[in-house]
Amino acid sequence: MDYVIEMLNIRKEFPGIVANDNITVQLKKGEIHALLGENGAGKSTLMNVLFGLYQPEKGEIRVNGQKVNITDPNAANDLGIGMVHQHFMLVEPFTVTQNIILGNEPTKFGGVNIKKAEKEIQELSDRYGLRVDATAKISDISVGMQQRVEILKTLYRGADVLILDEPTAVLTPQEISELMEIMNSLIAEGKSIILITHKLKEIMQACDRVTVIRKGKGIGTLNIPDTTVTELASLMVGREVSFETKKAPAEPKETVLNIENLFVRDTRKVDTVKGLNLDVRAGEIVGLAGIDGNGQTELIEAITGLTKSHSGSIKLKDKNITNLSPRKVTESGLAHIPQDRHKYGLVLDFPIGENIVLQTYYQKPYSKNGVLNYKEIYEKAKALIEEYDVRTPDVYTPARALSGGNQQKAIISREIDRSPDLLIAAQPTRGLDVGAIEFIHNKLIEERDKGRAVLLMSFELDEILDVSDRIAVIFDGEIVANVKPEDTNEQELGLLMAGSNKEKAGAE
Amino acid sequence: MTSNKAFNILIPLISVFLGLVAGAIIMLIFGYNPIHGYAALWEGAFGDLYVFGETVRQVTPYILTGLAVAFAFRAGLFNIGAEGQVIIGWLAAVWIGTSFEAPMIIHLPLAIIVAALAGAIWGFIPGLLKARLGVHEVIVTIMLNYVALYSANSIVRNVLSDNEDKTEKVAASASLASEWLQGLTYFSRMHYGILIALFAAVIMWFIIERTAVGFELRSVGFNKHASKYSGMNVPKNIILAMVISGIFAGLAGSMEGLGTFGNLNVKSGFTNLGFDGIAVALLGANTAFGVVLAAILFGALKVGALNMPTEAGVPTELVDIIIALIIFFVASSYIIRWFILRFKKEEK
Amino acid sequence: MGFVDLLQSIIPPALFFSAPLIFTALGGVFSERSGVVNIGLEGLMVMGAFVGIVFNLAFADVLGAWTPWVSIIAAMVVSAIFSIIHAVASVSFRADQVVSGVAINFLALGLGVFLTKQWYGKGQTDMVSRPFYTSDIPFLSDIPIIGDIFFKGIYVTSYVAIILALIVWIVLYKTSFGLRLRAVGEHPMAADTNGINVYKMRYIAVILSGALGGLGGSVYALTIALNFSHATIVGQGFMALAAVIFGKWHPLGALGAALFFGFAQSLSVIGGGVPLLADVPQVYLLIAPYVLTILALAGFIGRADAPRANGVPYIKGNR
Amino acid sequence: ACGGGSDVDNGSEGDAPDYTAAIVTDEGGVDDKSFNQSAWEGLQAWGEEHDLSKGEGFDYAQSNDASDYLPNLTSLVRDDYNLVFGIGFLLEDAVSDVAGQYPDTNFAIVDTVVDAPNVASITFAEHEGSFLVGVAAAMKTESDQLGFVGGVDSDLINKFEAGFVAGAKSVNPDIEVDIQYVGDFSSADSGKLIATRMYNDGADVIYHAAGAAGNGVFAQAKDIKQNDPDRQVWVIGVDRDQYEEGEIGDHNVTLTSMVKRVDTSVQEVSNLGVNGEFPGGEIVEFGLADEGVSAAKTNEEALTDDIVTEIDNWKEQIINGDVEVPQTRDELESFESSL
Ligand SMILES: Nc1ncnc2c1ncn2[C@@H]1O[C@H](COP(=O)(O)OP(=O)(O)OP(=O)(O)O)[C@@H](O)[C@H]1O
Ligand SMILES: Nc1ncnc2c1ncn2[C@@H]1O[C@H](COP(=O)(O)OP(=O)(O)OP(=O)(O)O)[C@@H](O)[C@H]1O
Ligand SMILES: [Mg+2]
Ligand SMILES: [Mg+2]
Repeated sequence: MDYVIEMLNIRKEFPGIVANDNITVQLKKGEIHALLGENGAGKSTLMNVLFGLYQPEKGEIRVNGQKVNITDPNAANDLGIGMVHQHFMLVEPFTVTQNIILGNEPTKFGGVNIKKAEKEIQELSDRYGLRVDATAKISDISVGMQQRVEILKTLYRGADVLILDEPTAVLTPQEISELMEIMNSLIAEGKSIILITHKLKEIMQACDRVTVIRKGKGIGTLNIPDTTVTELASLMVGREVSFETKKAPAEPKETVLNIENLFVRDTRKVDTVKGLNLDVRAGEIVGLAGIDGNGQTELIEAITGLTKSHSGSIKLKDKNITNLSPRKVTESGLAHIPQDRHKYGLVLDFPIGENIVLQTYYQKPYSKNGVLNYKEIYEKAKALIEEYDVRTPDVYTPARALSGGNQQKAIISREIDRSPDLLIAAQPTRGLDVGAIEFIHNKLIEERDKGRAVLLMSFELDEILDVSDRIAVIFDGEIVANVKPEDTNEQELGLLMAGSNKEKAGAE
Repeated sequence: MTSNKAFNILIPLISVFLGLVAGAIIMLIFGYNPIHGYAALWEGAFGDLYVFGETVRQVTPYILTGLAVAFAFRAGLFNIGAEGQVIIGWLAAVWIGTSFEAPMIIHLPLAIIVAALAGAIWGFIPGLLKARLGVHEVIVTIMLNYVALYSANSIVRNVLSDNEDKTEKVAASASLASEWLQGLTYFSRMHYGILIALFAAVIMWFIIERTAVGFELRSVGFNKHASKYSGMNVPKNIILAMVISGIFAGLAGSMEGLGTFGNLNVKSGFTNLGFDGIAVALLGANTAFGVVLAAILFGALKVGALNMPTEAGVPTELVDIIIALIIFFVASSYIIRWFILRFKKEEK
Repeated sequence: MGFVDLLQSIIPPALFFSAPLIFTALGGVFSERSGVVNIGLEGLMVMGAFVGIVFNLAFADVLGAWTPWVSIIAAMVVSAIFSIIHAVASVSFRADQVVSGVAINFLALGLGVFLTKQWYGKGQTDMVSRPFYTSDIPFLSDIPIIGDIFFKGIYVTSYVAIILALIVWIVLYKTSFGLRLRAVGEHPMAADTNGINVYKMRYIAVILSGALGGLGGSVYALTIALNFSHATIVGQGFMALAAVIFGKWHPLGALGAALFFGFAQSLSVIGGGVPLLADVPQVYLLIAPYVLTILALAGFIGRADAPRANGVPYIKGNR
Repeated sequence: ACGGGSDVDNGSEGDAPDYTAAIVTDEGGVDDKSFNQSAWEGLQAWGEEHDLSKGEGFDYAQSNDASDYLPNLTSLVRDDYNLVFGIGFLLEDAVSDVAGQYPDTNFAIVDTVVDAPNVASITFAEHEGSFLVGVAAAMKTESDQLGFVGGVDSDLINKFEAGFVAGAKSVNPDIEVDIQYVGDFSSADSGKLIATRMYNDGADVIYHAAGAAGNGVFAQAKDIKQNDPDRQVWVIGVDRDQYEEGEIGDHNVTLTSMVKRVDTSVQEVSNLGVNGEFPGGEIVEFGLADEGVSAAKTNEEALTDDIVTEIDNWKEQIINGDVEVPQTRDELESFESSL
């Protein structure tokens, strides 16, 4: 047999849920093997088992034909298995080198020999074309480089088998193709790769074989040349899926959001939004496309009042809302589905019911003369939960106990229910499964059709292209292009997002 | 699944029980009779009306400092400074109480309010520094404890007295002491302050659980970012929480100044009321009702302990050990919870 | 009094006041750098003081001149063992670390005084017969001025404290142990995936804080208090905690903060006898260290960023 | 030894009286090496004298906190003790309160005055004792510089200060006394610092009236002695004979101590009660004449004959009334100008 890794009939349970139910995956030497499945299908769990973070209840793992017992990540390392996690495992205040050697430090006289490590890492990086600065601090480098650091980390430990858990979710199209190249060079060096993703196109493009997982069960392994995107999709979801979001053409009306010459500084007092202009009109969805870190976060924070801008103006329906407090902005008719639902969207320890009135608790009928009326609050919550199909035992359950998709639905119900003039949705479908994504997209379109202005910020170009009526590309704190989705494609958008427009303009 | 509410009641009860069992074991190890020991403790806390009155007297400031710490905790702040706020409140109450005479209906409320205000100021400082400059409230409140202690001593000595080490007694019109209550309890120092303390507990419950202000404070306590996102003024809430916390602690000080002692001594060390308040708050799960129960428990333990050396030969410090263990068990509630759940499973 | 005389009467006491704070604060740095909040430093000092004194009283006859040294080692060992309670609660039992620390404080004091009463039949021990004594450092003390100020009449333990701060700095920033420890306090899951045993690191860190807290407490007892009672350690542990935060969780920062406290405290006591300060009411001198700390924090030290995972129990497998 | 000097105990020897007595300590136990301990020793001696045992006839209650004074006093009253002592001026308020509440019980307060018909106030002529140790210090000093470390700057401790300075200046008007107060009676660390400064500044004898804070003075003196056995450093103890505290190797830095016989006073007042002569409403002062205060002479090596002679000489004069020892700073001033 020429399998480097075999995971046979793996079963892993969490309290109340079987995350992996009798799954088998076999990895051939020198192949890129995709692991495909919806959110929560059990992909990460399976790989964490392989990496020694979890112990399976049942099943067997073989490495090069030998049965092994992987008790912890060290054991996995020793067996030449390395993993790049879905959420990066990097210590922010540390340097690249410190992160890479952590747990495996070269020493001299009992101290860490950082110079030697830096040199080694730089060499390794150059060898695989990873373009990593070994001395940089993690908090100072881009997400793309952070990912390459993660890859470097596995290589440094001498991994022959690399597990990449959704590596592309945070990358731009250009970065994605770079990653593909890196993967190819790794294969050329004799490594084998397991790639987790739910992006079908990537699989078709880069992989040799694919194993599909649905609801914790292994559905089967296919050779890529023998299959199609449609087949994979229906295997993954268990039903036919339509890839196009159905919507009528937009009928934009009056301008609702008007931003002129806006400048915003981030916490380090660096301008991240630099003279930005943007309009969003009633009845249209404007997609804000851009690579993370080009000012979209600060832009949205400035609109919603979470950050102060230091010049320029923001108008909401002709009312100047520049530098108003979040409360005033909200009251002026703005709703905001925040990017980070755990940090901003919810008070996780509050019951769902109280989360539903997070912005309106002080208003009638939820409170009167400063005294809360719980009856009204929970009645409202019950109504919304019903309407938006939020799956929760009851409205008194803490938000923490809900699944990610249901948490997001609760937030959306709260925001939309206020009938805002402008709805800002930042990465509203991040980490959600196909069903939930469909639901949310339809809601956004529904709101548009009701005549509301919608600003959709997303790093997923598919989403931007599918849902938007107009796309504004943000680069380096400015809107560098306004394009119609039907007139463009991922490739062109990717280039715009990387600043091709601006550079061209500069060159002329 | 056993509900969260049930756990919230069960865990403190189990903790107290385990604490007392551990205390009994310690007594056995050192050759004391635990039954005698605990009988003496009980006698000393509830044995007759006098000690009962004394227990109530001790419970009174405990409720208030417990509320002070709990209130800040609910807003995500750790007020180690209740101690200093108690001292400042005590000083303020005595200052008003000794400086002039006025009809009781004015004098007593005035003294209490000024004490509350003084505590509020002492809470405001760390609140402001935390809210505006991000300075850690723990360190500022620790520092302010010392400032309060030394300043109060100096004021007693140089302003409120002529180089004496205590002030005069407060005027009768500013005193919480009650001849009626004292008569009832054979001259214990039980005073009307217990009513104020219980009322304060009701106020805390009302603010936290029933008002929009409380909603904000709790929200800020759990998640500052989400609170800011949803339009709450986070710095304002931080300051408010520390101020209200300081008010409760300041009131605790007035209980001592206007009730128990009727004056203020130069202190060689802390009163420990504020530090004990941390324990009270934690055992009371930072709820108003829980704080009252925990204060009763700790008050009874502290007063009852005085009877242990004479009646059973057991050093009073045993009670401190028991209190420590109770807090420890409360802290380790996860493991208790785990045991209960396992126990239940096996039953099935 | 000349300026040099002034320094000479302030610096050595400042060093002697600081030493226990330095030791204990370094322990706090270890613990909090690994992600375990340690409000229990006060209790660890109490335990150290208790053990240091009891051991000294019990073995002075046997050990002779070595008594104080062996005593502080005994105190370190016992406090380290005692601190395991905090480790078990906050690392294994996922306890709220603040609550557990508060329990440590109550427990140490309760146990210390309880056992004192058991063993000595009274609330305080006798004075130890073999405390630490000051000494002059050979050669260095002969240097003019500097020698008088820094190397005459100083406890060796003060130098040990300062040197230890340097060692802790090296350990935390130059060794793999330190790298791992800091990683565990910043991002335990990252450390875990790199094969570092988070629980083990945190246990080690808490136990180190116990040992160093015990060292701080016993040095306080054997240089300053000379006996043990309920009033031996009153707030020094909290000052050490303040030094940890003031020093931004950095060993040299903590050293600086502790020296500052020591200096201010010695100035506040000595000040009464210094002509320049003699007319300042004593209360201002007494509160000066605390007010200055607050002003420094508010003014130029500013926001202190704790290790990111400080206070958060690590639950393996939790995303 | 002095207990025997009282003339009241002869009749009651042997038969158990139906009179019982107890003490309430201030913060600090009956083992504090200071006057709680002294008082308890006195009460124990009294118990022995009358064949009583602890818990049956005499007892103590220890206070851990200021709020414990009153409950402790009350519980002893309610246990039917006939006489309850409050040891230390800190108990003044508590004794005054409880005396009003229980007019049928006898109370005594040490070190301060409570004006009530059923309270005996026990005071000591600390200024006189301090005068004698001041004399000793003045005789012993080589630098003509002395130190005085007080606990809390209050009327009571000012008595020590005034007496000490008066005594020293009576021997040699050129002597300087460096005076500093700790601020409390508990901070041994502050006591040590102050002593460090005083010895650095040239003082060679320090008298402390600072309770446990004074332990720091001993610690510093011993430290100096340890490093430099030939150097002249002395401490004068307070309240009890603090000879033990001064031991360092072959030396002893305790020159003398200003001893307050709290034990005798407790014993005597108790016996007055037994005999039905309880001095309620009165101030009972113990002074040099009745050995209520004295200068300890344990350190024979340090306290040379001429010093002892000088001390006894001044003691005579004080008892005779030839010398009136100042009790306050004002009185001290006029005393000095009269020298
Ligand atoms: N530590 C855990 N405790 C409890 N349940 C867990 C845990 N980790 C994962 N699960 C559950 O197991 C199931 C599988 O999760 P897993 O993370 O493996 O999914 P996935 O396929 O990687 O999804 P995604 O695409 O979101 O990464 C989910 O229902 C998840 O909620
Ligand atoms: N901390 C928690 N406490 C209680 N239950 C939890 C907790 N975390 C997760 N769960 C439960 O585990 C289940 C899986 O959660 P998870 O967020 O992984 O869902 P998911 O499969 O990703 O779903 P979605 O697609 O909606 O995000 C949820 O149904 C939730 O009830
Ligand atoms: Mg996953
Ligand atoms: Mg999910």
